[in-house]
Amino acid sequence: MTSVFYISSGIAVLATLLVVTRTNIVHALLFLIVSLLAVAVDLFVLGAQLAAALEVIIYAGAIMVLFIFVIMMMNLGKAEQEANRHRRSPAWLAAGVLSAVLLAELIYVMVANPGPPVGPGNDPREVAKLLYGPYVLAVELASLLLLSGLVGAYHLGRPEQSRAGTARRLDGSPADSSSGSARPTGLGRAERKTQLGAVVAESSGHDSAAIGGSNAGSGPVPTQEEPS
Amino acid sequence: MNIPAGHVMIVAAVLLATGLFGVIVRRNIVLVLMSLEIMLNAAALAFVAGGSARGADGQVMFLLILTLAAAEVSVGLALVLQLYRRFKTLDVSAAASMKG
Amino acid sequence: MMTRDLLALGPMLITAGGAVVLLLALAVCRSHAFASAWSVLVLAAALAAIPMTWPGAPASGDLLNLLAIDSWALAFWGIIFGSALVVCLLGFEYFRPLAVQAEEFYVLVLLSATGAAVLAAADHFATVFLGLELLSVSLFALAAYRRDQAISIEAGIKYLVLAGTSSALLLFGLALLYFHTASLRLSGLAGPLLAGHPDTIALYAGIALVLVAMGFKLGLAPMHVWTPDVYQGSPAPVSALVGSVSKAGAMAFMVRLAGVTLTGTPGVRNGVFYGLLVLAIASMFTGNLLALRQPNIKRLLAYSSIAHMGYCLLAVLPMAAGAALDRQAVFYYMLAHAVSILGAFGCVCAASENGREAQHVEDYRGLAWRRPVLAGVFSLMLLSLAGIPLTAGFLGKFYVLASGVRNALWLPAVCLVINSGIGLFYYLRVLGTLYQREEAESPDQFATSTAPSALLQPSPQLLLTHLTLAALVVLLIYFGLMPALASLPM
Amino acid sequence: MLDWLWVIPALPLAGFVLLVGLRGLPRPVIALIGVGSVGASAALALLAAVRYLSAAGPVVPIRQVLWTWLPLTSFHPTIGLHLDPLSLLMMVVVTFVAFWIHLYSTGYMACDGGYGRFFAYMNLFVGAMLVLVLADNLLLLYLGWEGVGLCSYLLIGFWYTDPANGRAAMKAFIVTRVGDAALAVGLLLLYWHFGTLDIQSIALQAPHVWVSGSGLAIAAAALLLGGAVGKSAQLPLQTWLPDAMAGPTPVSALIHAATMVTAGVYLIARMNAIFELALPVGQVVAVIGAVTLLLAACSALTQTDIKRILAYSTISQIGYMFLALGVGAYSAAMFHFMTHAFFKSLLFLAAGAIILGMHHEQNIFKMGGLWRRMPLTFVTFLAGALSLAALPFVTAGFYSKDLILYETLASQRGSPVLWACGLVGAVLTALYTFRLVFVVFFGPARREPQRGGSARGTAALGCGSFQAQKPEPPAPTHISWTMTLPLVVLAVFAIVAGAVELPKNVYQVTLLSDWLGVVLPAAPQREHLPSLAKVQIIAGAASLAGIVAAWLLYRRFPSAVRVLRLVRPWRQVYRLWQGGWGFDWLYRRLVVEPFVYLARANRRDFIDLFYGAIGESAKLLHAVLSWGQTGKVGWYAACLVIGAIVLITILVLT
Repeated sequence: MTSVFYISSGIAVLATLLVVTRTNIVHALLFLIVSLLAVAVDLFVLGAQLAAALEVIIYAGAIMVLFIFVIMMMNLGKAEQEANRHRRSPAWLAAGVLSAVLLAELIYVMVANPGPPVGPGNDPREVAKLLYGPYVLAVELASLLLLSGLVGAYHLGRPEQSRAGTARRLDGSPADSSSGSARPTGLGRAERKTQLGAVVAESSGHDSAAIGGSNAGSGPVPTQEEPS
Repeated sequence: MNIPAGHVMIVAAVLLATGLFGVIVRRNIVLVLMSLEIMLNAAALAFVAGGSARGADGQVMFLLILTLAAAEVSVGLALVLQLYRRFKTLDVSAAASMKG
Repeated sequence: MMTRDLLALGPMLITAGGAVVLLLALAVCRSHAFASAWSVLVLAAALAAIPMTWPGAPASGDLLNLLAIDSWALAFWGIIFGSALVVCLLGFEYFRPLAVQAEEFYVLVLLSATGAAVLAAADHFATVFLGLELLSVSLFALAAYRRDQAISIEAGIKYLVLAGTSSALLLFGLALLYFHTASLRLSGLAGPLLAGHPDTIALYAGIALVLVAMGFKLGLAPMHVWTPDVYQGSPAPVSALVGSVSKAGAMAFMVRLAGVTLTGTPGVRNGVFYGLLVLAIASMFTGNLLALRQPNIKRLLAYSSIAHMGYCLLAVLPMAAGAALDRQAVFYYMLAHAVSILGAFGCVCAASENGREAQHVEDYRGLAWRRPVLAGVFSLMLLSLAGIPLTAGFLGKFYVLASGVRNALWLPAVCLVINSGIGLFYYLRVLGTLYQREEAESPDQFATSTAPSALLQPSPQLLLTHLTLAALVVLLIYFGLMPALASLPM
Repeated sequence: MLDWLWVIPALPLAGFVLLVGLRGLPRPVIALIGVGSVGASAALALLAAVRYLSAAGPVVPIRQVLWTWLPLTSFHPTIGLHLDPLSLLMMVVVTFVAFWIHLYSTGYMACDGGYGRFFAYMNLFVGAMLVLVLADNLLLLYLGWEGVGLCSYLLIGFWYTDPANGRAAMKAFIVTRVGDAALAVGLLLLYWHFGTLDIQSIALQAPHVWVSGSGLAIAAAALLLGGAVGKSAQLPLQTWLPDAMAGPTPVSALIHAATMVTAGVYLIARMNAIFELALPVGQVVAVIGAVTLLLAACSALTQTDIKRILAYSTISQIGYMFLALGVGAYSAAMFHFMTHAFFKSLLFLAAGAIILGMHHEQNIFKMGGLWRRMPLTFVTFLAGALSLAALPFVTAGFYSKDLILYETLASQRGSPVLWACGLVGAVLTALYTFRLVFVVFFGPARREPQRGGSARGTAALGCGSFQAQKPEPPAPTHISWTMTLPLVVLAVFAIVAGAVELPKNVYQVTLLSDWLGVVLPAAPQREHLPSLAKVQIIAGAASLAGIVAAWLLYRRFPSAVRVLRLVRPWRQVYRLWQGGWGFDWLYRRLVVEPFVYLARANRRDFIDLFYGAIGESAKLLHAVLSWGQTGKVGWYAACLVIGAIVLITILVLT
């Protein structure tokens, strides 16, 4: 088990380093998934089976899928290689030094105070008992946290509203509030689609509803309109 | 099992530092968000390591961090969409109009 | 037992429940007016519930063991919910002319206030980070709320990335602390620190990382860099929220943390003390120097709030003794700061027209001759921020300074005085701009009885904003003259 | 008892807030708020006086602490009111006189463009004065003190479109600030030694802390005196008052009679405990008073502007009060303050009516024969003038001035020289007063005044055809009852107010001195008291002599004056006196010009360089830090990392 831990930790670290240095974003994402899976192995070795399972299911599963959606939607594969040409610039060196200093400090701390050895770990049942015992308030708060993320993502990810409102506002004349915040009319919806078309240009066939659905991440958006 | 827990913490620290490095140097907003995930993951790992010899509190914290990661990523990716709409790029350095 | 727990949680339950109910109601019918009125109502109810809960319940049962709902937390809940209430009031007329869908704003404000409230009462690592994150995640979306504006998106992204980074550092720090103390409780820290725990280095490293995250939220130098951009890019009511609710929650927790971690042998100052000292002095100078020639009023207010948080830390530093007077000083300072910064951003809201925010100092040139009452209110808020007597800001600063002097913290106290001088410079610069004439006008403005009085006939679109500002002015003067709230038992 | 005391100062202040806050109000509403608040305040003050005086048992000061400001520290400045006979007298006189002045102003200012602003400032003025008078601690007193100074600035420069008025306002403000600075230092000194600014506890502690005549007591008293001299326009800071005539006439009335200039007298009376410990300063006070009253009387004799004559007369009369304070006769000073408040406000208001009647003509030599045209104004003015000239046994002014003269002789601290000064002053007072009366009201009419002195007020107040842009207010075409009623009332008081304190050979009444005796010590008497009757007769004769001389010079043989003015030494003296003894010239040479020169010369000196360097370095740091605000997320995150590194280093290493 010990060697498994070290090997998987090595993989995790290596994969993570690759994540932050790759120019190709899809590659980076794949390395990130590798890193997460390796950490899941670590967690398993530490006796945290539930955590390991969740790491795979939610982190490497759900959350990474979100990233994939976005990458696919925006067709980022090629464009981003240009944007990351500036590697190995002085900025990279400086950032590397900064991170290294922080890491050195943390390692110094951990070497100076090694702390207790690793224990046998905990049964998922214990976690469950805690969650619905002393941590019940935390669970509720976590749900609020998700709710807040949901509402925020809904608001930001929602497709553009009727362009008329925007145009009027740019003129400086006060936009009519009813049309400004109301549901888009049929015309507005059509316009919305054209706008999104620009965003989703050359994307692999996802329609506009996918954006809303994928961004919410944690469930259906309550006030999201029917996909057209 | 004779892994010193300090080693787990060191692994977590390395992941954290790598994530920090990513946040600092990467310009692609999606990569920055990924780096954030790495850092959160590192913290979660540290919590589990801290709790392995004790109660299951560490795993509870892991779970809570997971919800945070989910919430943060959902808002973050929505912002990525908006960034792309406004600036037609995913380069965060494009969104640097405010300074001084 | 359960009932008492629920009662203690009352104000928080009201805001959280209010947010959920509002969300459900919005699924049925979208109405900006309803959302605004509802959130105001919810926050008012939460405020009203605070006295019923006072002076807080002792921790008991599963529901309450993560929180410490004591008089300290309740007092800050007052600031938090009151500020959120003001933000909702300001938001209504701010968003009304905009094309942005405004209803979610109120949901997010309610959620962020809940988060700040949790943070203010946090006694457990889980609630610390959940409160902080609930606050942050709501603020990401709020900062970027005006999706039609590039700078709003920019502010949202910056805040998201940096808050994410800082919360990762926080979590790592908390993990370190948990790893070495085997306790997830904040109060569990005091024992090991006092008793010469073998792993003090790790403990202090963990505390340092927690301080980074709290310093980030409070905008303390050198973690302050995000503040101006977020203040500038966010819609003005959100900037007000960041300046009041978020700061109050974080400062309440900071004092809790300081109370636990600064403990030690009396007279012996540990690393936490010096860390906070450096943060305080660096923030004072950084904030004020950055504000000196800042032409953007929102950025200027951001820089000024950096300095203000630095001032406030002066009263946090002697928290080792846990003296009630120092806690009262911090509370009063945050109260005064919240009132002033809300008022200042309220003026920014009131000065904005047709969705274009009056951000530049030049936009305010001659405001006193166009809208004298608004200019007067703005001047009052600036004077309060500058700490001129008869305003709440003066008393806040006075208490903090008294706290520093009482505890013989000469260096930061002197820095505070110097920085108040620097601060005066840029506040007066803005004040001067307010009163500069744009062109020759009728000589006796005061006497022109034909001119419609701005107070009697405010533009109808901004009635609520003006009423809110009037209430803030009353509070500002009241807190400046009668510091009754300063002697709340804490 | 008297829980509502705080309402009395609060009412005018509330009026101020209302008038400033709600602009564009119709004029009747402004008048109602402006006059009503002061009127209600005056009524309450009278009620308070009645309640206070009718209370059974010994007179006990009432203290009302409204709230404590800054309660957390060792320094407890309270916002509290203190009512004892002294402050009660001041409060009643101030509100009463101010009320009539306000009422008069509704007529006088009826056509002025800045009607609302005027009443706002006036209310603030009265409110600040009441705060000053009722304050239970020196800090609050100082607040009122500065408030009064501010209002005087605002009101003197009320017609600010004329730069001369602005200059006069500035002069008043700056000259009194010299005194204020001294007062502020004095307060610091007192706080330093007593650890409190509470007036009563200072008065209680002072004799224990300081030995009589000790250096610190003298310093404290001298600093307080500096403040008093500035506010009360005494030598050497008297120069602002004649220029303060630039304001509207009711303002002059308010400044001279009720509010501002008497603040210094009040301060010395209030802090008598300190002055009792510093007898040399008391001597200085007496000398200042005596010299001031003479100099100002001489100046008054040569002025041609009706308001300037009255202004110099005020300086002179305050000089009497200072003389009384200096010799320890505090209650005599307060007595004279009271009678002076009545007759001087009356004189100013009547002068205002004359000025209005003469279309803003203020030169007395362009007036004449007005007694026929403005009989009511004439009668009331005469009453005031008689009181000012101290017509024996009839007027209030005689009794108060006589008391001062008597005390100057009777007190151990007085001296015949001081008395002689006072006596000469009395002659001069009567002379310049009746010069004024004879020139203005008798003789040939030099210009056609408006008929209206006796006109009954009409409901509709017609205004002249001028518009508000003119610095001078357009004249009302009718003088309404609101202007005549105050004249009549004040005239009555100017004559009868002396009845509260009569010498024992006339009919012994010592209401005022008994009453004030609770708080103000009596002057130590000499062993051989001068004969009361003799002193009275001499004083009365002096007054009469002055009146007769005025009649001779200005009525009977007016050519004598003209001749006199041509004689060489007299002409010089005349010019000296007219210019207020050249103090303005002296100060310009001694203070203003060197200061301006220094300021010019110093424009680029090394101290500037030092401050410039600070400013530049701040700018540089600002630039460096601003450069750090790159707007780049990556750099911001790096700042977080730097913060983490710094904090971990600090926390772990220490």
